[in-house]
Formats: sequence, C-alpha cells, structure tokens
Amino acid sequence: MNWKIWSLKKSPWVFHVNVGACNNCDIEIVNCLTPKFDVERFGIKLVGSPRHADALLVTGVGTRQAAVRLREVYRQTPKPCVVFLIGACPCGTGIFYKGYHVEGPVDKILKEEDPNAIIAYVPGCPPKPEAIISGVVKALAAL
Amino acid sequence: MNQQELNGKISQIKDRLTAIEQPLPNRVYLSCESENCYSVNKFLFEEVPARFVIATGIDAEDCFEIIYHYSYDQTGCVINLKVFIRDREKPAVESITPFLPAAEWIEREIHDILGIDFINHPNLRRLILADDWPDGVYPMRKEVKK
Amino acid sequence: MKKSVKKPVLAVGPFHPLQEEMEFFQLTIEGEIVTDIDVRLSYNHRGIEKISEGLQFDQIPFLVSRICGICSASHPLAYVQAVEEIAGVKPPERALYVRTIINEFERIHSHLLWAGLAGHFIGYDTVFMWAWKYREPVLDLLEEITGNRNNYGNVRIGGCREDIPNELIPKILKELDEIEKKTEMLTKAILDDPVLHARLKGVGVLKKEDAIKYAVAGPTARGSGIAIDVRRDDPYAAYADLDWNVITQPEGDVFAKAVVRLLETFESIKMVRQALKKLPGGPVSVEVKEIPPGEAIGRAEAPRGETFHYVRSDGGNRPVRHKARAPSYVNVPSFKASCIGQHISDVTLTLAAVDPCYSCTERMAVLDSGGKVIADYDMLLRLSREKTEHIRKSLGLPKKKMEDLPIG
Amino acid sequence: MGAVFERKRKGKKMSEPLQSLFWILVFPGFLFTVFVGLVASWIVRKVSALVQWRVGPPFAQPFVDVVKLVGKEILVPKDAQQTVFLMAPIIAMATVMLLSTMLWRITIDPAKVFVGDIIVAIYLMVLPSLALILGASASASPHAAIGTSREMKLVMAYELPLVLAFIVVIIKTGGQLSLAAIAQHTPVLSISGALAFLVSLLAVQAKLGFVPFDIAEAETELGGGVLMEYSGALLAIWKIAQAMMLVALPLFLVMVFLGGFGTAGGALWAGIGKYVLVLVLVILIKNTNPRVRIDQAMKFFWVHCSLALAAAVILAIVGNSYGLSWL
Repeated sequence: MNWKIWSLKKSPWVFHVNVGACNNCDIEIVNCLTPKFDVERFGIKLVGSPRHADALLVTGVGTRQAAVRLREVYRQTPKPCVVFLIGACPCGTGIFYKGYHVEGPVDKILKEEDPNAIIAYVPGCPPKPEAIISGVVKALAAL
Repeated sequence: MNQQELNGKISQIKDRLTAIEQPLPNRVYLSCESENCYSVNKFLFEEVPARFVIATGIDAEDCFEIIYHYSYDQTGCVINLKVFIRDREKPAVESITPFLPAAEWIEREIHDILGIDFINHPNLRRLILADDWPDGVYPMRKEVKK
Repeated sequence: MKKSVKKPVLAVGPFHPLQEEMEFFQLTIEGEIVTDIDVRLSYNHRGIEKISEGLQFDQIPFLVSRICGICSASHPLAYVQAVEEIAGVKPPERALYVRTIINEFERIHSHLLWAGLAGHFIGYDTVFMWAWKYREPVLDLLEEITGNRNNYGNVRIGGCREDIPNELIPKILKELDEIEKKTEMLTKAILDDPVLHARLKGVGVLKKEDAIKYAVAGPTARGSGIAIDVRRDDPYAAYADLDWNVITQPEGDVFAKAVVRLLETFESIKMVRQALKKLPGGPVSVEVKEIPPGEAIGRAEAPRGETFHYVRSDGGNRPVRHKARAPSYVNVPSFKASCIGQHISDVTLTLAAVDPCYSCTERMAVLDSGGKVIADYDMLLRLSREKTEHIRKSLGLPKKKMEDLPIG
Repeated sequence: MGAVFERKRKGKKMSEPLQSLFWILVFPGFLFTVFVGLVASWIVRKVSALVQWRVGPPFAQPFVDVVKLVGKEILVPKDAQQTVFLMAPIIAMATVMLLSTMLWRITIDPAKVFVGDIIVAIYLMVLPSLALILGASASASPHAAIGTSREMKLVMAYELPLVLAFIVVIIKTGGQLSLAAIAQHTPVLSISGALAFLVSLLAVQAKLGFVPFDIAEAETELGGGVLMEYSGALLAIWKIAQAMMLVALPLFLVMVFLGGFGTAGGALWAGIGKYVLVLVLVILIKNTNPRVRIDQAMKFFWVHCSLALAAAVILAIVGNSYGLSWL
C-alpha cells in the first residue's frame, strides 16, 4: 500500500466547514469529540486551520455565499485530502433542493473546483455520531 | 390592561386604519395604507406599548403587503398591522427603524427579497443575499421561480 | 475595503472546532473598546420561506424543523399551531401533552449545551465536556420516543406522529431524576464559584430599555427583567395545565442570563414530570382533510426565545406565504446595545450569553479604525479566558481549574 | 541503548568525518532524539487525554502524524517571503539537532568537550524561537503576526532569568563553564540551585510553547497562531523540531541541575529517571495551569523570577565564600 495513503488513514486531521447547515450535523460532529465517542483514539483530530487538515468535514447545503468560501478552503487544504459530506444536505441538498440561494449539492461545487476530488458521503439528517465515525472509518478503508 | 382596554386603545387610531378584524379574542388584524405606516407603527410600539415581533413581506400580485407583527404580552394578543403598498413599480414605505431598532434587520431582509425601499432606513445594505446575487432580482416576488 | 477585510478572516480565519453557523461579525474597536459591531448573514440563508411555498402543508413541518437543529421541536410546533388555527382543528389532549414533553426535553438539552459552550468560552473546558455528557441521556430519550436524536419531526397538523408509550414513562422519570441531580451539581458549581461571579457579573449588560427597543425574546429578555414567556402569556399545547414559574433576573448581564437558563432547566424537568403524570389517554392525532383560506399565527417558546410563524392559505394545498422568525433574529442585533463600550475580551462572552444559535460568535474579526483585521476569534477567546484568570488572581484565589470543583 | 553505545565504541575504525556524521545524524543526534522526542510527545498527549476523561491516541500516533505530514503537499501562501518561509523550519530543526547532539555527546564522552559549551548551548536554545518568529513573520498572515509579536516578547521575557539561573549554577560549581564538569554537580540540592531550577523549568515551559506560556499559539491545535500557514513537510519539520526540543531541553536541565545522565548500568537508569521526572513536571504544569496573559508573563519573568534569581546569585556567592554549600 502506498505509504502516503497508509499514514493518511492512521492520522486523519479534520477541519470542519459549515456551508449552510442547520447546526444538527455540526453538533453531532462536536459530540464525536466528547468523552462518549472520543475520536482521538483513532488519531482523528480536529484542527483549526485548513492547511493542517487531511480531511474536510462539510455540513450544509452549500449556499451561494458559502460556496465561494468552501472553494477557498478546499484550495487551502494540502492534497491528498478527503472530503466528507456529513448529512443529507451536502450529499444532495435534501429538503432544500429547490432553494434559490442554494448552489449545492456540495460535491458538484467541489467537482467544479477539482474534478479529481475524493469525496465520501455520510447521509442522514443528522447522521448519528456513530454513523459519522463509521462513515469516516469505511471511507478510509476504501482508499 | 385587559383585552377590552387594548381593543379600546386600538380604536383610538381608527381613522388611520382601513380595517380592523378580530378572528380570535387574542388575534387582531389591522390594515392601513403605506402613508400611515410610520405613525400607526409608532402608536403600536410607543403608546400601546406592544413588543415588536417581526414583519412579513408579501407579494400579493396587485400590491405589496407588509405585515408588522406585534405582541401584547399581558394578554397574549398578537396585533398584526397590514400595510399595503400599491405602487408595484417603485415600492417604498417609510422605515420604522429610527424609533424601533429591532426592525433594522427585517427591513433590510424585505429590501433584499422583495425590493421594497425603506425611506430613512439608516443602513439599508444587503443582509441575507450573497455578494454575487444580481441586483434587481428579488427572490420572494411571485414572478421569480427557482 | 470590504474585500480586504473579509479576505484575511475567511482565508486564515478563526475556524474553530466548535464552529457552527456562518454568521460573520465585524467589530470596530478603538484601543480596547468596541465602538461598533456589524453582522453579515447570508452564509446560512437557504431560502426556506420560498421553498415552503412550494411544499404541501403537511410536508412543511419537516422543512421547518431543519431551520435550526437545536430548536427542531419549536419551529414545527409554531407552524402547526398556525395551520391548525386556520383549519379550526383542535388536536387531541394527549397530543398536546406529548408536544409539551418533547419541547421541554428540547429546552433541557439546549440549555445544557449552552452551559457547556459558555464554560468553553471562559476557559473551563471541563464544564464543556461534562455538560455535553449530561446531555446525552436526554438525546437518548428523545431518540427512543421519536426515532431521532435531533430533528424529531414529531409534530404534524392535527397532532403528533409518534406517541410516548406508557411503558416508557417509568424509565423517563428515572432518567429525569438522574439528569436533575447532575444539573444541580453543575448549577451549584457555576453559581457558587466566586470567580464566575466576578467574571460574568456586570459584563455585557443589556438594559431593560434597550431590551424593549431591540424587542429581544426568551432568556435574553428574561435576563433583563422582562417577564415574557409565550408558554405563559399565550398558552399553547398543555402549558396552561402545568404549574411552573417564569424565571427572571433584573440585571441584564451575562450572569443573569446564565442563571435564567440554569434555573429554567429545573422548571423544564418539573414540567415534564407533571405532564407525564397528567398524560391523558386516547389517540395522538386527528385527520385534517383540507386547509381553508385564511391566515394565522403560531407561536412557541423555543429554548432561545419566541418562535413566530405566520401562515397564509388560499384554500389550495400549499401556503401562499409562510414567514418564520427564529428568536436569534431579534436577539443578535441587541449586541449593538450590549457590546458597544465593552472591552474586547468580554465580547465573545456577551455574544455567547445570547446563545445566538449558538456559535455565530466564531465568525468575528476585530477591525481597527483603518479596517484592518487585527484580532480574531481565537484571540478574543484567549482574552476572555485571561480576564477570568486575572479576576481569579485579584480575588486572591489560587489557580484553580474546574477539575477541582465538585461536579461529577 | 547500552548495547548501541558499545557498538559505537568499537566503531572507532570509522574515519573521523564519517564518524561525526554518524554522531550527528544517527545515534545520539538526529534519529535517536527524534524517536525519543516523539515518544515524549505521545506521553504528553496521552496524559492530557486522561485528564479530560478520554482514552487518548495510540502509541504510534506522533510517528504516523509526522510520516503523513511528509507525504502531504506544501502550500506556500502567495504573499509570503518564500526563502525565509521555507528556511525557518530547517534552521529550527538544525539548531535543535546540533543542540541535542552536543548534549548527548557530552553525556557519552565527557572527555571530548570544549570549555564554554554551556554558552553555546544557551545560544542554540534561543535559535528555534528566533526561527519561529522568522517563519511566522514571513508567512504574511495577520494571525501569525499577532503570534510573532507575542513570541518575541516572551523570548525577551524568559531569556534574562534563564541566563541568571545558569550564572547561579556556574557560581555553585566554582566557575565551571563546561557542561561535563557542571554535570558532576547537583546544584539543585541547595537553596539557590533549587530556585534556579524552578525558574528554568518555567522558562523551558515557555520555550516548549506549553501552557501556561503558550501565549503565542492557539490552544486548539499545534502552533495555531504562529504555525497557521505551514503545511505538509514543513509542518512536519516544525513538529519534529518541537519533539526534539522536548528531549533536548529537559536533558539540558538534567545535566545542569540534576547531576547529568549516566551511560551505563545504574547511572543510566538514574539518568532516564531524572529525564522522566522533568518531563512529568512539565506535563503537570501544563495540565494544571490556565494560560496567562502576555503582560502577566513578562511581569512574572522580569520581576518575580529575576528578583528571585538575583537573591539566588547572592546566596550562591555567600555560600561559596563561607563554604556553605547548602545555600
């Protein structure tokens, strides 16, 4: 196995981007840090700068104003990086698909920016912390 | 002040209103034309005095309608003031933000989504639409589909 | 200038592991004192009101519960009450009680969540970890009742989707005792801590006149001595049958808001207990055939304040206009009154005290008069924590972390 | 370690430059220090997690982190001063490498020293901080700029007491300027020496960027403010440099204050014990203290620490002239 991928799997540092979510997915992501779920066990760490990140956790539909920022954050993230779409909204804009201010789904925005972006989907509204952890683990195993 | 006294108070401004409806004891709907908007709002906020809740901007096909919702908490009564703006080409109404800072955001929002101009608003900049949203496109107008 | 201001903030900006919504605050400061504050929304604008006009009446509760994940019981409730008023439907008694219970559970978990974040803002991360730990059983109960930890989607026009099974009641009561005990410890630890008194009292005062001018709602208003609460003033669901108090504090500072929230948690626990005891039998929903033309208002008290929905129907199966107002919409602009004149190390705290759904505070940049970004959220957070420590020292207290406090 | 050391002794046949290279790059120098440093940083993370009621990262985590960072893309901010931005981490790592090689070599082979190496060591200890300031200010980020100014103030704050502390040691040991000779003494067993040790421990805390003196860095992630703009291998170099500091600085304290590090048998274990003791002290201070404000830190170092150390210097002189070694 490529050593780059191997180390990426063992030490995914994640950066959380909200592009128009209802807070639920965000709270569940923060919940993953608390003692009940403690993701540091897997080497997963939330970092404060996209430049330090290996994975982006994107929540929200991708509103018109936030899409600009999402692209900027994606450009700042060193490659290789995995983008996790947490929740129904970034995966397919969910119930907001008709919204005039919605530019998502997020994978479309990212593919415009980089056609080779590695994207993993964790649907759910909101996905439970267990689902988020399991989604991240499965996506990493598939790399 | 109980509900009856509240109703009495409201009837003081009867001449400026075009309709008063009360479908439920604690739901009052008042209607007025846009030129009386400022003074009636001022009355509701300062004389009644009721708590401003929000305003709803509606595109009613032939005119624009702004409903100012006030809550009179002692009786749990919601006072709704419907203001009709008949000019569809250049809709404008006087801003109530100067005496009611709570209305700043909602007036900016209605300006964004319906294109109604609020005269004397201190800060009528874009609030909720994106920076790259085209000028002159108002998403809540009926003719705008997605 | 606008571009040059925003770029550094967004590009290297204060992203924080706890960040939630994307509201963007710009503070203008002179020296260390805040002279102006500006907010840009838009990042989270999804056009819900327009989407709502394209959905059928019975689909909308699921849309409005996604306005805010934490208030996902109050928004649908307010909407449904408006539609029921138009249709002239009265839901069965049991449904009203179930609605009350779900809403109070929501308040408990939201207030605990807030307590944790407030702890984080002043540098007590242990409070954050503990409060969020205590919150978990509430979410588990909600999951057991409605099938989801958040976004319960339990209200429908004419009643509730899911009933509370009678055999679950003993378990809920047991969990409530546990939650009450833990919350009591947390509350004691917070309210008896002299450092917190010094750190929070007199900070970010929202005077009563300003509170009226900015028309604030919920704990923000009650912390400024305005005794408003939709549950009491315009009773809905089963609140009129329950015995409880509206908690108010006259001071208007951060501490008062904290006290209001913590004490409200106990009132909520009390209400859930009463409601479970009085829970009537029968079905939880009635069939609603059609919505006649008309307009109506629905109100509900969300954890952050009054949720307000206006619905207008023309007799079709979709609303012509549906307006939703979340409490933060009036609470957030009141920062203009409470933050200006404050020291910048207090700003995060003042913003957090309003619980602006709840981490808008992360999106801040401090501007000097030239419009240059000179400080970010992390720095403000740091300043806030340093001040706590400073006060601790001036009180002659030893350096103490929350670990030493008798919680847990 | 003993076995490696023996092998090293036999390897005398190696040519002199080659051997020096081995010294610096492999055994006591770079690779070995990096290994020990990453283990130490795992201990720091694990203990912190336990305090927060969590399980914490697995043992190999710091190693994997570094390997991963090396494999990542390096992004240079477009407004940055490229050369300085790229050079800064390398300067930092090179100086720590030199420092640790020097310290280990003195430990292993005390005969091969030069007089005045303590001064060189002090000098080498300042350089990583300077490199950090250099790198951060080259990155053209407003947040890094705030961090830079704070880091600069902090360096100025703790250097004075640190030098005073070493003066105390030099007086106590009778004017020795060679680390090997100083390591024969244990100045911490006197009042002035203990004072000096305490102050240097706090200064080491600041040098490592740990609470309560992590003022220049954000709390949520590595090097927040100052290292914000670094990514990929450059960030890995910073991490390695920091891990090596985690070895070199406590080791330096052990040598100066606690009687040095043995190389065989009981002395070796005693040395390891002393290192772990210093490391645990550092972690405990990190986990039981809130962050202080920059002006508080400066006041603390300049006023309180310097005064205490001035007293310590006087005590040490008095003790020396009257033969009272406990002073």
